[in-house]
Amino acid sequence: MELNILTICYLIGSVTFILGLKMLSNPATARRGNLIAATGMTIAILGTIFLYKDDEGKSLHNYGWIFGGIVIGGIVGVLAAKKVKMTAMPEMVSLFNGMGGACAALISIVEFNHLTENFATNGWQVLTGENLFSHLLTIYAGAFIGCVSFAGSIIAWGKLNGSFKDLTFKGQHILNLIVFFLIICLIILLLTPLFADNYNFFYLIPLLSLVYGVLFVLPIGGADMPVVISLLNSFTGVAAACGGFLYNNQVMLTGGILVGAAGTLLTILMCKAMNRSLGNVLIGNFGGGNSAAAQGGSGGQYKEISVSDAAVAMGYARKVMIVPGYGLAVAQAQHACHELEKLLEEKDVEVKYAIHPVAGRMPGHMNVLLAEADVSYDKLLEMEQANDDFKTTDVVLVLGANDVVNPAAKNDPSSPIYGMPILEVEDAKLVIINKRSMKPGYAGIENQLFFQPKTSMLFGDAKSVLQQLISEVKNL
Amino acid sequence: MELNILTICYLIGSVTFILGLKMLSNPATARRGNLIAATGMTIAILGTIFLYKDDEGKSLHNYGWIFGGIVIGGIVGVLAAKKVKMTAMPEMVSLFNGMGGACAALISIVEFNHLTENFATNGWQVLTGENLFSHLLTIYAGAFIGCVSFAGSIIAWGKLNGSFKDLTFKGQHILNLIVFFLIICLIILLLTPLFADNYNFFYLIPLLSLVYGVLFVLPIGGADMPVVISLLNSFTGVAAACGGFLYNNQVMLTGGILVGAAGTLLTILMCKAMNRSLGNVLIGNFGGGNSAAAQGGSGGQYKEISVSDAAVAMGYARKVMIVPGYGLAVAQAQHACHELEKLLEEKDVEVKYAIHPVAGRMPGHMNVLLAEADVSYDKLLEMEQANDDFKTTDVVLVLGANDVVNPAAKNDPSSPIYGMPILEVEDAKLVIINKRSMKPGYAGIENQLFFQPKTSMLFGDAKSVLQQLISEVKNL
Amino acid sequence: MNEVLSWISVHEQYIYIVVLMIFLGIEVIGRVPSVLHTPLMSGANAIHGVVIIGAIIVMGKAESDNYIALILGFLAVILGTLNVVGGFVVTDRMLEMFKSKNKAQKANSRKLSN
Amino acid sequence: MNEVLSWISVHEQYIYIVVLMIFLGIEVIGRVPSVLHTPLMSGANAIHGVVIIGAIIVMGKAESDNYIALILGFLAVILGTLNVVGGFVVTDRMLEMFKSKNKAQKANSRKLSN
Ligand SMILES: NC(=O)c1ccc[n+]([C@@H]2O[C@H](COP(=O)([O-])OP(=O)(O)OC[C@H]3O[C@@H](n4cnc5c(N)ncnc54)[C@H](OP(=O)(O)O)[C@@H]3O)[C@@H](O)[C@H]2O)c1
Ligand SMILES: NC(=O)c1ccc[n+]([C@@H]2O[C@H](COP(=O)([O-])OP(=O)(O)OC[C@H]3O[C@@H](n4cnc5c(N)ncnc54)[C@H](OP(=O)(O)O)[C@@H]3O)[C@@H](O)[C@H]2O)c1
Repeated sequence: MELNILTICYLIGSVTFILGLKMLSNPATARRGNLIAATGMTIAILGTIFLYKDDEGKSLHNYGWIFGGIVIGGIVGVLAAKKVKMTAMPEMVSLFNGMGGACAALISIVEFNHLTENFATNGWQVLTGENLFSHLLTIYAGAFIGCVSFAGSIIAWGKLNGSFKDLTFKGQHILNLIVFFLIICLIILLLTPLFADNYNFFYLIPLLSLVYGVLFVLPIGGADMPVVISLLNSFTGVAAACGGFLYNNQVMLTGGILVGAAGTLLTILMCKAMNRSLGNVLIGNFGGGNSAAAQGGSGGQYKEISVSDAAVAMGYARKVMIVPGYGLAVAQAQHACHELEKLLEEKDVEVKYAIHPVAGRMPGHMNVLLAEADVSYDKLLEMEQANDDFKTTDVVLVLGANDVVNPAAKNDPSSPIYGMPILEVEDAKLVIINKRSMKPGYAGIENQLFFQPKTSMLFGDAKSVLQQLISEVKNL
Repeated sequence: MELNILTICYLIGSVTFILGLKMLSNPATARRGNLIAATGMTIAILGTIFLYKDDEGKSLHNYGWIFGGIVIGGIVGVLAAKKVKMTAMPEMVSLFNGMGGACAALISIVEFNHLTENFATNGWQVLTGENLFSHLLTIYAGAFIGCVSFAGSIIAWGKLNGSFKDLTFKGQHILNLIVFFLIICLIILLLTPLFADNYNFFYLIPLLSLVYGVLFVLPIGGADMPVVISLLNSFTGVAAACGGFLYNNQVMLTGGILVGAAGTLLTILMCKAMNRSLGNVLIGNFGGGNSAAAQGGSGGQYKEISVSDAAVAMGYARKVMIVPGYGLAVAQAQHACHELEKLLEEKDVEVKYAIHPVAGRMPGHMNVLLAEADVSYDKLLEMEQANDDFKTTDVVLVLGANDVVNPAAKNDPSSPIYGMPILEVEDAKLVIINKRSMKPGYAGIENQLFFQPKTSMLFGDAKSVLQQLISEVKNL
Repeated sequence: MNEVLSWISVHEQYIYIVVLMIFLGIEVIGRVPSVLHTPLMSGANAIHGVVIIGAIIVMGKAESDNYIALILGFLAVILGTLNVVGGFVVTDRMLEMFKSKNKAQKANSRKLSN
Repeated sequence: MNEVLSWISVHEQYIYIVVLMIFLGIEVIGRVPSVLHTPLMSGANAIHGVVIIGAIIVMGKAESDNYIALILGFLAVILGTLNVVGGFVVTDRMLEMFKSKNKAQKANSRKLSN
């Protein structure tokens, strides 16, 4: 009876996961989708705690430990999730993802222990033939994938918050391949002839997997971490599915596979939005290192503009468009930006923001950033809309954006970003670009826009430049 | 071993069905999708014939009968499908759908016979408890749904090719409900206490289901048949899934459910495209009967135009847009239409067709019709595009279309078609409307367009009017 | 009630397959343009012809002296084949009509993306 | 080879569920706009926290003298809970940022449809 109800709980869980994910992919329903999935998860968890019975019909025990763990994890989780800064979200997701991976790996380890004890006391007859084979395979796979996901996520987290630097050395990819190969060999070796004397080799699997996870993420540029996290996310999904297979548990199986598949597609979509391939991101030969940066500065003549001239140009314009980019985010200048906007609006200047989908370092970065500074949504134009509006714009103020306004994406088929849709700021009458130097951005390539007659450079940190602009505009 | 390969065949089948259906819903891949699904089906069928083993490990026999049936069915199917006229496609689909339903029902009947024989010789122990319950339920459901689908499809087919007329009488819906209720009672009655003496009641299920199928479709207007066929299509899918459950056969189960779900959604989408609800179609109180037709003719003053004036107007225009509708299809005037188009083009008049998605009586009707007359695709404008183009059009020639150009859909919230997107022909300089009378079209409502100053009526059968126009244009 | 519950439990995986399939059926045709409604209906019609597999099994298991089973089974095989073969052929013919259309569309979208 | 085949056959329904789930995963997020990539990633992250169910089972089955299982299981429960709870809360916070956006969008589309 209880088991039957549990089955239904699990079915509800699986269905809510599918519905939730579906709703999450649509802006209008996303938040409700998250809630629905969370509800389904709660039902599945509570069902397991109270209704689960093992093969021999015994209920679970150790309720103290279980609730203890849930309370601790819950409190820490809520606090961490509530306290984190908006722009540090990807780090947080990465950390949580690592926890899931570690959890899957731990389950595999405990189950392996359990199995070996059983062998020691009861001999081979416990599990035979096919069953043993798939049982072992899922244990190994869970340990492998879970550990890679855990280690990789921790490194990704460290890179994003600046604790780890990119590390590239010669032969790195070959080393990775060797470690990967070792793990696979180990798994194959341990699959069939399992005896008391080779039990302990098993522990090499999680160990090597941890090493592999670290090696896998280390060479990838810090700016590519959102993509890597999404990939590791789908790995953890597969690890969870292994658990589902192990316990014959449909909700784990379906939930895990769902995330595995959706995560993989999402990773690919993310790469596409930046006009890159997944391979390109993983090999890590673009971005991060800014290796092509050296070529910068040789593009021709550019002209500078003073802060007061810029303030005059904007103060007397009819329509100003602000293009925020990664530089605005690092300078944490969103509040100053909003202040300038309000000031200009008081002077009857129409101010809008042009939001490129991959401006910044994570999808939706600019929306989140500006929402944090209370910029009203009506002012945020999506790319297509903005591109129509530039034609009637007097002044464009580019704040720490670079690649997303690089005309090479349209004109230069040899450019690595060729084909990426961009914000066509040249259509406006005047373009003012704020950055600290002539150095290139994320893609490490030069920007011809800076050398065009319409363009003026306004060097300096985004925040301090904005503050100067504010005081100048006030004095107009 | 063979069974294992069969499992893989079935897996391939299921996957190709999903892929095929997915590709079918995109114009660029639709044809390939159909081929892929057909390939998967072939694999699943051949696999069954050669690899299937029943629970006792026996292969199939009666190969002569099996191949005989397949050859006969195959030849007849190919010939029928190849010979049918393009515009009679929905009839054909309906007929094929009915065959599938009948097939499912026959399977259920044979299996029931089999079961009763088993009971007679071996007594109750053959199948007990849960198993018997679900076994019987699927047999009954298969017989019920299959027969409804069969009878309904045959009626739909007859209505489309004109053999049956719409039949409405008072209390029809109540009669339907009673029959439905009877069937359900019978099923419940026969579910648990099954004894030799009530075996024969089973045969009432298919019988009553046939009656229900007939009653269900009879009152629905002939023009709504595409929607009904789509609904019956999804019924047959469910009947096939019952078979899958009966034989523990995954490919039947998945294929059937897939069609059941997709067919239901498709039915709803079809209704939406006509701005109706499914309930509205099934109750059949609109369309078909044209009951509101009486109100026609009281809309005000309209003016007529002579064929020669129409020919002059078109021959000296720069741009003519043709709006084809249901009347063009019944008059089989597509070839004459194409001829007129070529003639006008020779006179340097630009001619385009404005295609409304639900013009005619089945989705895509106009595309199929004009493609048959070799009208090149470049000339067919979709609704949005056409609505932009009307502004620069000199003459619009509406050929047997009515509802799809009715401005009430835009202006009159009380109109039954309010909200349906229409072709905005009034934007053109002159509108010539060809139909046989002032009678309304499918929705049975009047069209204010006919009374507008820009509009002139050109009465007559579409084909003969087009032929007259052709000879007049030649003489210009 | 209890029986229904245990029935659900016994057929858990079946129920999962059915539920997932329903979702898939709905997702897969979510955004079909209305000109494709008829071919899609026809293609789906061909797919449920998979019921022919049941007919083949019925036929193939029938004892050679069981004339009812033989005749009904034979009929079922014929009808099932009609559904499958006719369905796919008719769909293909319909889609042939749209062929030129696709080419033109592709050309168009290529033009746009340049 | 033979073993693999029979393994497939034995786990037929599992394999179906896995395959269907893969299709669904892909279909379901097919057309996500890129601003939603981060919240979607985060939501998916929370969903794979379902692995906590495995941790609860491990924990609940551990004998009270098996300290390794107890400790590792306890750790697993904590980590799993972190993943689930943190994941959903973080996602909700992110989506809160987009709230005003949706309202505005709805208003816009209402304007358009009139
Ligand atoms: N959104 C995503 O999901 C995502 C994820 C990964 C990668 N990416 C990639 O990131 C790029 C985003 O384009 P983007 O235009 O936003 O950024 P970008 O091309 O990386 O350019 C940012 C610019 O900001 C300037 N900057 C840095 N710190 C600054 C400060 N404190 N004050 C003022 N300026 C500062 C830098 O120039 P100086 O050093 O001269 O100041 C730099 O050129 C794209 O290539 C995209 O593909 C996006
Ligand atoms: N496409 C689909 O999937 C589908 C399916 C079911 C229903 N529908 C519905 O069908 C309607 C389609 O609109 P529509 O504008 O194409 O057709 P319509 O509104 O039904 O109008 C057709 C007109 O053609 C005229 N006509 C009939 N025979 C003719 C002939 N031989 N020569 C010249 N004219 C002739 C009729 O007027 P006279 O009698 O005065 O000649 C009639 O007013 C919509 O309401 C739609 O919702 C569509």
